Amino acid sequence: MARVMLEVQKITMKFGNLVANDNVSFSVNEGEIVSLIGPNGAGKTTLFNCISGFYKPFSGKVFFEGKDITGKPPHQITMMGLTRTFQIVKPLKDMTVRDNVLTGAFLRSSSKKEAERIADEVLELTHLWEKRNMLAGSLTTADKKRLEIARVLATRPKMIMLDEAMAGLNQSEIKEAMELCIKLNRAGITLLIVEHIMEAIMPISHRVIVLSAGKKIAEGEPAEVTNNEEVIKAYLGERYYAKSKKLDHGL
Amino acid sequence: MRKLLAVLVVLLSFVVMAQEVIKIGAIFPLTGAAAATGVKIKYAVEVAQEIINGVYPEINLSLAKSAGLPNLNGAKVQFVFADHQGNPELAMAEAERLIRNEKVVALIGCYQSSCTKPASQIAEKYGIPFVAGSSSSAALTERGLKWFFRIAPHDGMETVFFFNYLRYLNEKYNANIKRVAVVYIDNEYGVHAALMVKEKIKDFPEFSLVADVKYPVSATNVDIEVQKIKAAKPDAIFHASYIGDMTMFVKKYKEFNVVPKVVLSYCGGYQDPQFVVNLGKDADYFAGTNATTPALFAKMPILSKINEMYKAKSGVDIDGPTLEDFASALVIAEAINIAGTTEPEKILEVLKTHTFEAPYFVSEKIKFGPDGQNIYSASVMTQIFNGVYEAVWPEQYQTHEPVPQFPDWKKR
Amino acid sequence: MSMLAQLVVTGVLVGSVYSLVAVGLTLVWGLMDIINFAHGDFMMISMYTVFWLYALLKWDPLVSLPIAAFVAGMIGLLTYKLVIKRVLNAPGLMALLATFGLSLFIRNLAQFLWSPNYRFVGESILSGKRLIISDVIVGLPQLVAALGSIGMTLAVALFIKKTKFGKAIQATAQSREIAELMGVDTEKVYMFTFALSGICVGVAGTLLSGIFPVYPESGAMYGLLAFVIVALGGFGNIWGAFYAGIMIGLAETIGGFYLGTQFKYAIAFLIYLLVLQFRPKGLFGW
Amino acid sequence: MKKTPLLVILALLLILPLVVEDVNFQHVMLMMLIFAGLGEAWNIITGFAGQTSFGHAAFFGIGAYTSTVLFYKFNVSPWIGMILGALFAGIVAFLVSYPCFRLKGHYFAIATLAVAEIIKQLFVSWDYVEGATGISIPVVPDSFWAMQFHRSKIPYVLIAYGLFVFVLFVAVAIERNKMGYYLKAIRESHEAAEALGINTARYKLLAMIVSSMLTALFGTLYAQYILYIDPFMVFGLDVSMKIVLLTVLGGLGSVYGPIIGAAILIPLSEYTRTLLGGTGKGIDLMIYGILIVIVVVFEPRGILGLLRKRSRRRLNYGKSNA
Repeated sequence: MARVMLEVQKITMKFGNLVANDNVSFSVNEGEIVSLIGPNGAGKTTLFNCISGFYKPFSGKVFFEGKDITGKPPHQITMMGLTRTFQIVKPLKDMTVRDNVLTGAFLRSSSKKEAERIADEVLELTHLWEKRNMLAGSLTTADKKRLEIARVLATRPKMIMLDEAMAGLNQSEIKEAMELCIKLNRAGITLLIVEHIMEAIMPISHRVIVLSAGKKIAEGEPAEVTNNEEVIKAYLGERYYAKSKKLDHGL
Repeated sequence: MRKLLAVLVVLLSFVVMAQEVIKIGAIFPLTGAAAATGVKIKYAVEVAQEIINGVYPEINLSLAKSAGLPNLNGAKVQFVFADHQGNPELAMAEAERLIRNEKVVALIGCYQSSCTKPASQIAEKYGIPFVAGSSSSAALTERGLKWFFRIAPHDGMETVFFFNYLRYLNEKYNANIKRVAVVYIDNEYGVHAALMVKEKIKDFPEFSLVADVKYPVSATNVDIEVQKIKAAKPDAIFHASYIGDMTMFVKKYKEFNVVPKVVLSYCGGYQDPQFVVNLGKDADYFAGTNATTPALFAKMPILSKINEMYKAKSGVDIDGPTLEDFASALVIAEAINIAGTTEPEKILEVLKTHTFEAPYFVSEKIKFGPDGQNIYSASVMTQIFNGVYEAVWPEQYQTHEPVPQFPDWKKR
Repeated sequence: MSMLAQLVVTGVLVGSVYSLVAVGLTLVWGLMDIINFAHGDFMMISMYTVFWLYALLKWDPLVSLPIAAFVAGMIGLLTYKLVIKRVLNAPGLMALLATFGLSLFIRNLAQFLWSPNYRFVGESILSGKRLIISDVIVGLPQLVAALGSIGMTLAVALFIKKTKFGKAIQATAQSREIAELMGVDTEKVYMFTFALSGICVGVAGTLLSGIFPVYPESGAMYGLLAFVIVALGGFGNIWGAFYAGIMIGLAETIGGFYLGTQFKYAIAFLIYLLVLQFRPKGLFGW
Repeated sequence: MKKTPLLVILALLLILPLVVEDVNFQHVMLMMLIFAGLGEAWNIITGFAGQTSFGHAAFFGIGAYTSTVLFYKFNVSPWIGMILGALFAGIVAFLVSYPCFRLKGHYFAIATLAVAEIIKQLFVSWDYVEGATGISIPVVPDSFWAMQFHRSKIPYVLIAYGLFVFVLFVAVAIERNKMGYYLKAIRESHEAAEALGINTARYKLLAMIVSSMLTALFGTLYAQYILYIDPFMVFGLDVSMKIVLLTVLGGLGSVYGPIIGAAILIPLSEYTRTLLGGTGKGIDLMIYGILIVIVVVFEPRGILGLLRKRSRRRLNYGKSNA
């Protein structure tokens, strides 16, 4: 049995009267790729924010490598080795691609030389080396998404949470992104992925967790989950929607 | 041939000497919040320059009768104006620039005492005379500066003058004034005046200070200030305010029906003729020290002539502070003339010892004490009646009897 | 007790004029995220308009009101056309720099044209009149200024909420791109909003001209207070600016009376800091 | 190679006031150095970290008052006063940071303005430091210890130059190292910075403290140079805005920005005033104002943007195509 990396216990999050997460529990083991899926408004991003420290959950607890991280500020959580990307990319626009990654690399080394070494390594790994001197603001959407990943990679995380890292990408870009995920996983990084594009994540995920209306409605291997009746019920319309949306962006 | 050339050279050098221009720096707030006063002063100094450089036989002043300075071969005087915007840094920088680059031989200025302080410090450093006209902070002449002179009575003298006037009203008119309030702007000018009130009132035990109302610079309204004053029920109010705030105060006094017996103003907003223009009959019965008043023009022909020239430029009658800065221009020019040279030490000697003629002041003369303060107070107490600043005290200058009682605002 | 009542009344009257100055500022600030440093100077120009119409033609300020509002509105419009338009997409504080330069220019132009003298509109229908309710004295000029301010704020709020153009303004404030996709001529929206902001402050200037001296620096302190009020109310929130203005007026009078009149603005600034500890995006901001 | 322009500028700033003997020019250079230095200091919190401060006059004033009061009351050398002033400024920055940093964007900017105005009013009303009357610094013969030089402005210029170089050095050191990257990340996106493990609160606080301490240093020099201070001149909004404007004009977030901005704005305001200020019609400020507007309208990225336009284009697109 693999070691538990992340454990989410009974997270509930409310905004006023709106319950975004309702008593959600799950865990992610070391070395796993776990996907978190669900229709729009299911509370995936809110859950991410609760885990990564951007929100303080209303109730419930989050453990990372056995340590309670509930309500800790995001930077401390990142420091411990759990980091995330954002659904709406947040490139450091007025800085170059390399400086973006370098900023992440400084977490593990205050020496600029060493940080630069880490950054360049990551740039190679993520195929951004060629674009290292461009301003992050001038990148394409796909490259911005890749930069999000590159930047957090430079912080030398044990586990990354990807928030819709593939939304808005075309087929070949999605394929590249999938490959990157596998590559990272092989390098020993645990992944928790929020994604709409089932075709992309089903093949690479070890396990899938389904949220609907703030509640966890299913959990299991991809094949299991896709056959789960409740999931199909909650999700079917949404899936087609996702497909059409994907087409739009693909153009 | 050679002789002719020599003569020509001599002649030419005479011409050059005759046309030599003596520059005097004049630093005033020509822009910014105090620009209204600064610009008026500029007109007055320009009038002084015209009088010095031109021939005005009808003005009985030694410098008016000849063109330029007679003892320096008729050299012309030029006042070089600089703007300090009410900022001490600029006053200091401009003083230094005028001395070093414009080669001025003396300085006048700066209206606001906070600007006069650093500017006169520079004059001290370069060993050049500085004659302040209207800056009234007593602190200026307490610094022990060698090169600094001031014409206006300082706020300490004004305060004593105020209390003596109140005493006079009590004795002569049974005014029964006891309760004094001091209302002042929260800057160097106002705070220092208030300090003087608190200090000098000890010598006048029949009066008590019942309110001390300080309001911020650039106030948008003075509602609560007036309510505080009203609550204190003063018989006399001392004001250290500028024209804008002073006008707002009067409007509020009327609105809240504040009826003291006398309101006395330090050299500031009250003296500005705009006070009467803005307030009309509401300005009546306010009083304050003033170096001059149009009511005196009839008695003082020279002043009247100066005012004529000034009014042609500015459109208003000359007021006290402006006349004081006008005097500073004339005094420094006369000192240079008497010294017969622009050598600073010689000018300084004259400033220290000479008694200057000043027929435009009620005191008619100016003489500086060892601290550089003019020992002849140039001020009279004025009070406004029907829009005219009348001289009410001391009695020998009186153009109108004082009225130590505000009529009810409704009965005006 | 009657003193406190008087202070409250005074505070509300003083504050409502602040409100009107701030409402104009918040419109522009909320819509374009632009700090208009020259806002107070627009007000000064409208005060001069009123003054000259009074001095030369003996017009009562209330009669000149539409003209003064129009003049200030036009200045707002021109400011947009000539300056703001070109710095809309410039980084951060560039627009602030431009409006600062403009403010300096307007102030000194006023001095150049009209001298730095302090002027007053001496006589008007309202001047010197007052109401006395038990012990509380209310100056009619202030009362009219306050009522005018409330009326104007109400009109602007209704305009934004009810009219089609107002909705276009709201949409543009949310997102320029989306508004454009929806067919809104955002250029026109910006221009008009700047003009509307000018009109607000023009009305404020008119109402103030009877109680505050007219001189080139007239707008300076009102402009500064308006910044704080707009932020206190929440950027872009009209009613926020209105209530924040009243609040600052009350803080100034009551705080100033009991703690020392020289502190009245310091108290207003302190109120801002305190309130925002609990509502970091202003009273009405989210 | 990148260092060359900076070194040339530094050399020019040093040589010019020494060679040109005109006092007014030296004064302009002195003010330029002071305000360029203030701009550099302000740039750390606003240009790098993106937290707009409209209240830096508070720290400038604290620097000016600390050394002045110590010298005036206790005859303590302004050099010691300068260090203590920086310390006090740092402490005040620490204290006001807590309430201010809870606020974001313009709310923060207005908060800093409010803090500075409150501090100004406290000094105006504080009798121990002479309140509104201000303090005339006692004049003593030329002395390094007393930081007073009456025979020549050169020592003041040299001190200003020294302070400026020091501040520039600090700014460059910050920009080129971890802290600079972290501050810029905070400026670009608070959330992204947090996700990268950056303790945003701590770094903003650190930037604020460093910035305020550096600002205070110039306050002391300014007071010793003018020999008179009052709360309005050192705590005034004018001072804060001057720092903001010249840095923005030059180019926000770059160490060159404040130098360029000060080199344009300070001589422009000084020379328009000396040439036209005597008219009493405000012509100088009209010209000054309209020139600012024109510069902004025609070059909305700041002067530095104009200079960089070409090289930036090469940097961005040229290399990616290669």
